[in-house]
Amino acid sequence: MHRKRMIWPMLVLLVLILGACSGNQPVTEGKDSAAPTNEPASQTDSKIPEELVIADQEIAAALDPVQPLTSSYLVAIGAGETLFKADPEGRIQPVLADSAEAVDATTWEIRLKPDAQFWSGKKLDAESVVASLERSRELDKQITPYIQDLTFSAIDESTLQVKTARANMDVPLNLSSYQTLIHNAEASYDSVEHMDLTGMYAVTAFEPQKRMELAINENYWGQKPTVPRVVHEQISDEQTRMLSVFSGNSHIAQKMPVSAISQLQAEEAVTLSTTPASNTQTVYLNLNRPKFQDAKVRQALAWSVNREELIVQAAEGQSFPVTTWLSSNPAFAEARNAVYARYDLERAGQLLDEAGWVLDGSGIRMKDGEPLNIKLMTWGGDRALGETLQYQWARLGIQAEVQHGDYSLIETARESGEWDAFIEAWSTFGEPFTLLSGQYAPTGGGNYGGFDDAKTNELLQQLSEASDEASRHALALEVNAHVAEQAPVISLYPRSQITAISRNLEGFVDHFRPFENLVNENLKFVSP
Amino acid sequence: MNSRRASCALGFGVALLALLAGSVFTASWLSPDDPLAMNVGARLQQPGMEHWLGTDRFGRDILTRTLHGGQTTLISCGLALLSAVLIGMLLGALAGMFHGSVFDIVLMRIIDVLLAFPFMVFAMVIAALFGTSLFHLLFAVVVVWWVSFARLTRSLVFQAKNSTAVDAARVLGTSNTVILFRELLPQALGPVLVLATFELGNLILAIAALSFLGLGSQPPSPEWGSMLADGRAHFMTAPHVLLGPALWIILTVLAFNCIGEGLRDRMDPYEKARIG
Amino acid sequence: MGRRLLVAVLQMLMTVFVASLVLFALIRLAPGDPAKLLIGRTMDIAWDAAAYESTLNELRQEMGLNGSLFSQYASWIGSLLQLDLGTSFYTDRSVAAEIGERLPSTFLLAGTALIIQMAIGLFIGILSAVHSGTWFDTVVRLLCVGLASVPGFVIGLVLLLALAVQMGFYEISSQATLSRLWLPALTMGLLGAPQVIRVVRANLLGELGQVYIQSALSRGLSSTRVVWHAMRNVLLPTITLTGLSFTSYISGAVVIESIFAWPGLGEYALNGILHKDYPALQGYALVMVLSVVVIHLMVEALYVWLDPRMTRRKKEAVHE
Amino acid sequence: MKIVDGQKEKLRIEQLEVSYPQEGAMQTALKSVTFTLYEGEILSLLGESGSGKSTVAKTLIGLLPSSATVRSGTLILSGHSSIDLSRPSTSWSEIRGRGVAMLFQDARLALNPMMKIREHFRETLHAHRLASKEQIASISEHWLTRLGFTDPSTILNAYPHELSGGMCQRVCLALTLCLRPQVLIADEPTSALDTVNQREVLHLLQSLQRELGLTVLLITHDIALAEALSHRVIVLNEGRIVESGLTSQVLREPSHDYTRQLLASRDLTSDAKAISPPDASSLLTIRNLFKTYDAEQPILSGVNVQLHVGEIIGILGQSGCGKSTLARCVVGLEHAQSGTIHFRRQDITHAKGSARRRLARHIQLVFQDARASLNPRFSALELVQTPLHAFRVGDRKERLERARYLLEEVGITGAAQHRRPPQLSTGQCQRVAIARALALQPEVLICDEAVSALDMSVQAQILELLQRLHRQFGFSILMISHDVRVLRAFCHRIAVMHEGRFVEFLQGNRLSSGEHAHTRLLLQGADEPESV
Repeated sequence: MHRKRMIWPMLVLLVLILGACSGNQPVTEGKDSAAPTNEPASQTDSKIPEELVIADQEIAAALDPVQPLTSSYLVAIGAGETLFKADPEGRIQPVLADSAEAVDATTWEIRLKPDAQFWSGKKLDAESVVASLERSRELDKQITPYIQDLTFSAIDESTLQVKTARANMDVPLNLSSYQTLIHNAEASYDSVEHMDLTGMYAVTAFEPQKRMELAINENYWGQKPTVPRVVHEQISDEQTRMLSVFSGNSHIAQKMPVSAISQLQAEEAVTLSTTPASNTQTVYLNLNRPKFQDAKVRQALAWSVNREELIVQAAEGQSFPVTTWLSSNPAFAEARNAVYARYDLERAGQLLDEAGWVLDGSGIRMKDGEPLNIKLMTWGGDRALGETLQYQWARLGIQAEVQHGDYSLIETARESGEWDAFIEAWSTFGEPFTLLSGQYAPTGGGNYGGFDDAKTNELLQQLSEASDEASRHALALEVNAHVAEQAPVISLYPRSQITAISRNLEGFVDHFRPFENLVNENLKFVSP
Repeated sequence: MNSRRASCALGFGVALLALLAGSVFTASWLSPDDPLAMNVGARLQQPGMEHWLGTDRFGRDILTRTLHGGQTTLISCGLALLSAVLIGMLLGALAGMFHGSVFDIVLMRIIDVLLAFPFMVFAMVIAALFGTSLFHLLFAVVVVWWVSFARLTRSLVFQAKNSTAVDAARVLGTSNTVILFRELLPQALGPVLVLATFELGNLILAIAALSFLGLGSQPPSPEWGSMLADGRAHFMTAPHVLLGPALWIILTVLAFNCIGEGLRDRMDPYEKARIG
Repeated sequence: MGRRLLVAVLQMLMTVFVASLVLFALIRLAPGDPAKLLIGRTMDIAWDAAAYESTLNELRQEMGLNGSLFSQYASWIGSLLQLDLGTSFYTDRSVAAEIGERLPSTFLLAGTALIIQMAIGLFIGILSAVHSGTWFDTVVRLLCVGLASVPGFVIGLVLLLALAVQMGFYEISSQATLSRLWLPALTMGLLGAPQVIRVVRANLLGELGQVYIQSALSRGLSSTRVVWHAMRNVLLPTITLTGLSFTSYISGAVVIESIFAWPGLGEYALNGILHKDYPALQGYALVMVLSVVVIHLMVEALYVWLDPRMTRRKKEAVHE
Repeated sequence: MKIVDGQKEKLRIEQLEVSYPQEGAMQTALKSVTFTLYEGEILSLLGESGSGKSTVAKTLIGLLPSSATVRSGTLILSGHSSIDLSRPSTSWSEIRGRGVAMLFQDARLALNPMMKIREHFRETLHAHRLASKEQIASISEHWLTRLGFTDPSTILNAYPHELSGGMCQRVCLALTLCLRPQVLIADEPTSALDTVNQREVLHLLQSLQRELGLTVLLITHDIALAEALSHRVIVLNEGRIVESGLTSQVLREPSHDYTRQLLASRDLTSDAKAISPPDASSLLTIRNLFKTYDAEQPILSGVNVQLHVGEIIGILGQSGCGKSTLARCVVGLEHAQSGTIHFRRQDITHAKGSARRRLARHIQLVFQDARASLNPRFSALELVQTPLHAFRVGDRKERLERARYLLEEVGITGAAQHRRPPQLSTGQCQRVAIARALALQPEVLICDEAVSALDMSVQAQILELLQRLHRQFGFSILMISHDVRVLRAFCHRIAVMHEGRFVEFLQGNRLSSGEHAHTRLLLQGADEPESV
C-alpha cells in the first residue's frame, strides 16, 4: 500500500522534468511567427537600469595595461585612452592628443589636450606620456611593431616630439593602437586603488577573468557619460552570452558567432550590430607545394569561389565580397571587384585544363596520375567557411579536405611546412606599405606561403619611397591588384563582428575595430 | 522469473538495432540524396514533406546526413568500444588472476593515473602528435576507455578465481590459460557487455564534446556526434537540427541497452534454474 | 586496517608522482608555443621577422622554455616542494592564487550536484527496484536511456532558455553565488542520476532477493523497513559510485561550467589549453590528480569504516 | 509422545495448489495440500528436495516469489479471519512474526550482515510495539539467555559474521521467540550446521517447545530428525501428501510405497567387509602436516596418515576441524607450512606448475557442491572430456567414447549426457563430477563431503556408486565427512579429526569402540537426538 503512496511524488517530479524540457517548444515557435510580446523587455520597462552590463568572451586577467590584451579591454570599456583613435569611417582622430603635425619626413609634433588628466587628478603632460610609452615599450612585447621605429621626447609640458626611423610614417595611426594606452607610469597597478588611467570610467572592483566593475570618473577631462556604472563580465560560452542579453541580465554581448545571427534577428529585445571589419578572410596557399607553384592553378581556385554563396552560408549574409586583399579597408573600397569580378567556374576549369589538371571519368582533376587535392585548415568560427569552400571546389573537380581545429595546429603545420592552405583574417587597416609588405614582401610576417615576385617587390620599393599621399594610394592599389592576379592568397570577404545590443540601450556605435568605442559617453538607457 | 522479459528485451533490442543498422547501411539506397549537397535556397528548413527532418544551415537534408553519418558513427564507435573491451578484459583478467602480483599493482596504478587525468589534455596531445581525425580521436578514446572494463573484469575475475569451479578445474590439471578463457572470462563477459552497451552512448556523446576541439570527424562527412555539436548553434531557432542525430543516438543506445540486459540474463545460466 | 590505509597512502603518492611526470610530458608535447601566443596573434600589423625572432627568444628565456624538458621538470618539482605552483604565462599571476579562487566554486558545484544526483538516483533507483517490472520501472529505464543519450549542453541550454530567458528567475552572470548554483547543479545532477539509478536498482534487486530480507519480512517488519535493510548493503557500491562521480564532476565539468558561466576550474583548464599556459595547466592537472586520489583514499577509508566485515576489497564489485 | 484428542486447532491449510512457470509452461509444485496444526504439537513435513515442502513454508508466511501462482488455498489461523491465498492479501504484516514466525535453513544468511544483533532485536520488537526503548535490551538479553548464551550483551554488540552458524541459528530463534508467535515454521533449521551444533540447536528447540507450549511446523528431509522431534508426520512427494499420521505409526509401519522407499535409504547398506582388504604398499603418505592462517589457531597441526593401495579411509570431523584444508593441501589448492605429502615416493608437498598438473592423473578431488564445481556452460559430455583433452588422451573420437562410457558407468545415460549442469539435478551433477574425476583413472580419489548436500535417497545411490566404482577400478579413497553414518557404511579405517589433528584411528566397523572424548561426542550426535 505504501508503494502507491510513493509513486505520486515521483509522478509529480517526472511531470516537472518533462515540463521543463518541453517548455521551450511553443516559445521558439512563437518567435518564428514573430509574436510581439516579450518578457525581458517588459521587465526593464519599469525603471531605467543604473548599470550597463557587457558580456564578453574574455575580460582582463590583470589591471596593468602592459599585460597582454589588458589594454585592449581597458580601452574598450572606457577606462583607458590612447593619444589617437580611428573613427568609424577609418579616419584617425585625436583623443588625448589635441593635434599632430608632421614637421618633416621623420619628425612629428603632437600637442596634448590642455585639460586632460589622470583619474588621480594628475595632469597629463608630455613627460608622463613619454613615461607611459616607454614603460609599455619595456614591459609589453606586443607594442613592439607599433613603436619600434619611434623615439619619444617631451618638447615642453604639452608638446611631444616623435622621431621616426623611416621616412613618411603615419605616427598618429600607430599611436591609435590599444597597446599605446596612456597610463600613469608611476602607479603600480597591483590593485584597483593603485590604478591610474585617463578614461571616463574608473575601475571600482575587479575579479580577474570574471568581472570588472567601473563607475564614472569624476575627474574626467571630457564629456562625462550618463550611465553611472559599467560592468564587464566574462561569459565564455557564446550561446550563454546571447541568452544573457535575451534575459536582460546583460545589455551588450560581444563576439557573437555568425551562426547566432538568425536567432538574434528573431529576437525582439535585441538589436544586432554586424560590422564588416577592416580585415579580409583569406585563404593562404603554400607556394612551396608544386601544385600551387603554377599561377594558373591558384587563379582557378580564385575564380571558382562563389563569394556570394559563401557569404550566405558562412556569414549569414552579413558581409560583402572582396576579391583583392586590401579592399576590405574602407579607404580602398574601389578595389573590391578589381580582379575576380564574378564567379566563373568555366574560366577556372579552362585554367586548370591549361595547367594540365584534367577531369577524369569520375569528375576528379588529375595530373600525372595524381588527383588535385587540397588540405584546408581552419580554426575558430571558420568551420562553415571551410566546409562551403570545400563544396565549391568540389564542383571544379578538386578534392578538398577540411581540417578544423585549434589555431596551434595551423601554427605547428606552418612551422613544419606541411600544409596546403589555411584561412586567416589579417587587418587591412593601417599604413599601406606596412600592410602590403607584411603580406607580400619575402620577409613579411604574414607572407606564409613564401610569395616572392619581382614585380611586387619593385612596386613595394616604390611605395616605400613615395612621398605624397595620392601616389602612395595609387601604388598601393597597383600592388594590391597585381598580387590578386598572381593569387598567392585568395581574398574572400571581410569578417563581420557581431554584437547583440539590448533594445533599451541607445547610442551604440558600430565600429570596425572591436576594441574602440564599445563604451562611449553617449550610451544611455531608454524605454523601448 | 525474468527470463521471458529478458528474451523480450533481447528480441526487441536486436530488432531495433537491425532496423537502425539497416536504415544506416542502406542509406545510399534509402535516401539517394547526396549528404554533402548544399542548397543555399533551403537553409535551416523546418521538417516537412520535402525534408522529413528539415535541413541544416547549409541546406543539406538532415535525414540523409543522419543515415549516412550513422555508418561512420556505428562502425567507428563499435570498433573503438570493441578494442577498449578487449584490452580492458584481457588486462583486467590477468590482473584479477594474478591478484596482488607486481603486474596487478602496476596496472592499478596506471588505472589510477588514467582516472585522474584530464581527458581534454590527452586528446589535444594526440591531435598534435598524429593530426586531427576521427581515427585519432577514437585512438585517444580507447587509450582512456579500457580502464573501466579492466576494473570491472579484474574484480569479477578475482571473485570467480576463488570459486569451486576454478578449484575443480585446477584439480583436473587445467592450465592457467585454459582456466582464464574457459572459466574466468565467461564470468566477466556478461557484466562487461552490459557496461559496454551503456558506454556506447557516452562514447558517441564524447565525440560530440570533442569535435569542437577539432578532434573527431572532419567536415563535411556527417557523423552523429559532430552533427549534434554543430546543431548547438541553432538550438533556439532551429532545434530540429538536433532531432535527427539525437533520435538515432537515443534509439541506438536503447537498442544496445536492451541487448545488454537481455544478454546479462541469458549469460547467467542459473537465472532460470533459481526458481522457488 | 591502519596498515591498509598506509599502503593506500603510499600508492597515492606513487600515482601522483607518475601522473605529474606523464602530465608534464604530455602538456609539452601538445602543439603551440606559449611564447608566440603571448606575443600575440592579433593579425593587426605584421612584425619585422628579425625583431619577432629576437623578441620571441627573449620571451622564451623569460618563461623558462629554453631549457631541456628534464631541467624544466626538475625546476617545476623544485618549486612544487616549496608549495609554489608557478606563475601563469597568460595572466602573470600566481597559479596557486588563481586555482585558489576557483577551487571553492568547483567544489561547491560538484558537491551540490552530487547531492542532487544521489537524491534523485537513490529515490528513483529504490522506487524502480521495489516496483521492478511495472510500467513505472520501464518508464524510468527509458528515461535513463534518454537522459544518457542527450548531450549535456543541450539540456543545459534548454534549461537556461526556459528558466533565465523565458521565466526570468535565473540570473546569467559570471558570479559564483548561491543564487546561481542551483541550475548548473541540477543539470549535472540530472545528467548523473541515471548512473546512480542503474547501480542502486541492480544492487537493491540483488539484495532484495537475499534470505535476510525474507527473514526480516517473516518477523513482521514492514516492506519499507525491509528496503532500508537492503539499502544498508547497497550503501557500499553506492559509495564507490559517489566517489567516481565526484571525481568526474570536479575534473570533467567543463561543458556545464562554461554554459552556465560558472567560474570554476573547468573553464580555467580550457583557457589554459587555449593559451598554452603551461604553469596553469600543470597546476590544474596536479590539483585534479591530488583531488581524485584523495577522494579514492576517502572512499577506501569509508569502506573500512562502514563494512563490518572488512574482509576483502569489495569496492570494485559494483554491479551494473 | 502422545497427542491428546480434541486439541485446539492452531492453523489449517486447505486445498493448497501452487504452480511455477518453468521452461515456458506452468509446473505444479503443490497439489491439493490440506493439513491442520494443533496447539502445542510439532508437526514434521517430511520430503526430499523438490517435494514442495519449502513452498508450503513460504506460502504459510506469504513469501512466495512473485512468479509463483497460487491456484487455490485457504489459510486459517486461530484468532484471524481466514485468508484466501489465491488473492493478493495485505494482512500479511499482521500475521508475520506474531501469528506465524519462521526459522530459515542458513541462519548466517538470515541476518543482515551490516547490522548488529542488537539492531535486529530492536527493530523486531519495535515493529510489533512489544517493548519500550528501555525494555528492549532486557527483553533481548532475556531471550538470548534462554537460548543458552552466557554473555548476551557481547552477542548483542556483535555482527552476524562474527558468530558461528549455530550461534546465528540460536540468535534467529531468540528473535522469533521474543515475539511469542502462535506458530513457528522451522525450515530445515539444522541442516546447515554440523553435528555438534545441530544437536545443541535441536535440544534447545525441543526444550523451549515444551516450556512455552510452542506449535511448530518442522520442515525437513531428515527422517531421524522428524522421528526424534515430532508428534505427527506428513510425507510430501512431488507436491502431494502421500501419507500422514502419528510419527511412530508412519515411520514404523509406513503404508505408502514412497515412505517405505524413503525409510530404506536411511540405512546405508554397508558392505565394507566385502571390499577387498588393502594392499600393503602405501600410496599417499602425509607426515606432520602443519598449516596456519594466523598465529593463534593452526588449521592443521601435525597430521599423519598413510593411504594404501585400494584402501578407503574416512576422515570424520566437525566443520572447521581442518579436514577440507587437508584435502585441498593434497591436491595443491593450498600449501602447508611444514610437513610433507608423498605420493608413492615422490614429494608433492610443494609441487607446482607442470609437476602439479601431472599429478592430476593420479589424485582427484570430488567437491561437496558438485553443481558449483561444474562449468555451467558445458554439457555433461563436454565436461567429462575436459581433463582428457587437457592431457591429450586419445583422439577426439576416443575421448568422446571414453566420456560416454564413464557417464554410462555413473548412470547418466541418453539425453541427460547432453544436458548442462543447470538442467541436471544435484545428484546427477555429483555423478557427472565423479565421472569427470575418474576420467584420468586416478589412483587416489578424495571425496570432500561429496554426499552431504544430497537427499537421503540420492546419498545412498551415490555411495553405492562409489563402492561399485572402487571395486571396479581399484582406486583408493579418502572420504571426508562430518556424517558418521556415511563413513561407517563405507570405510576400512576412520580417522577422527579435531582441531587440526587426528585424535584417533578406528576400524570402520568398530567405530563405537572409539575412546577419545571427541569421538564419543561425534558418535553421540549421530545417534538419535531423542537420547540427548
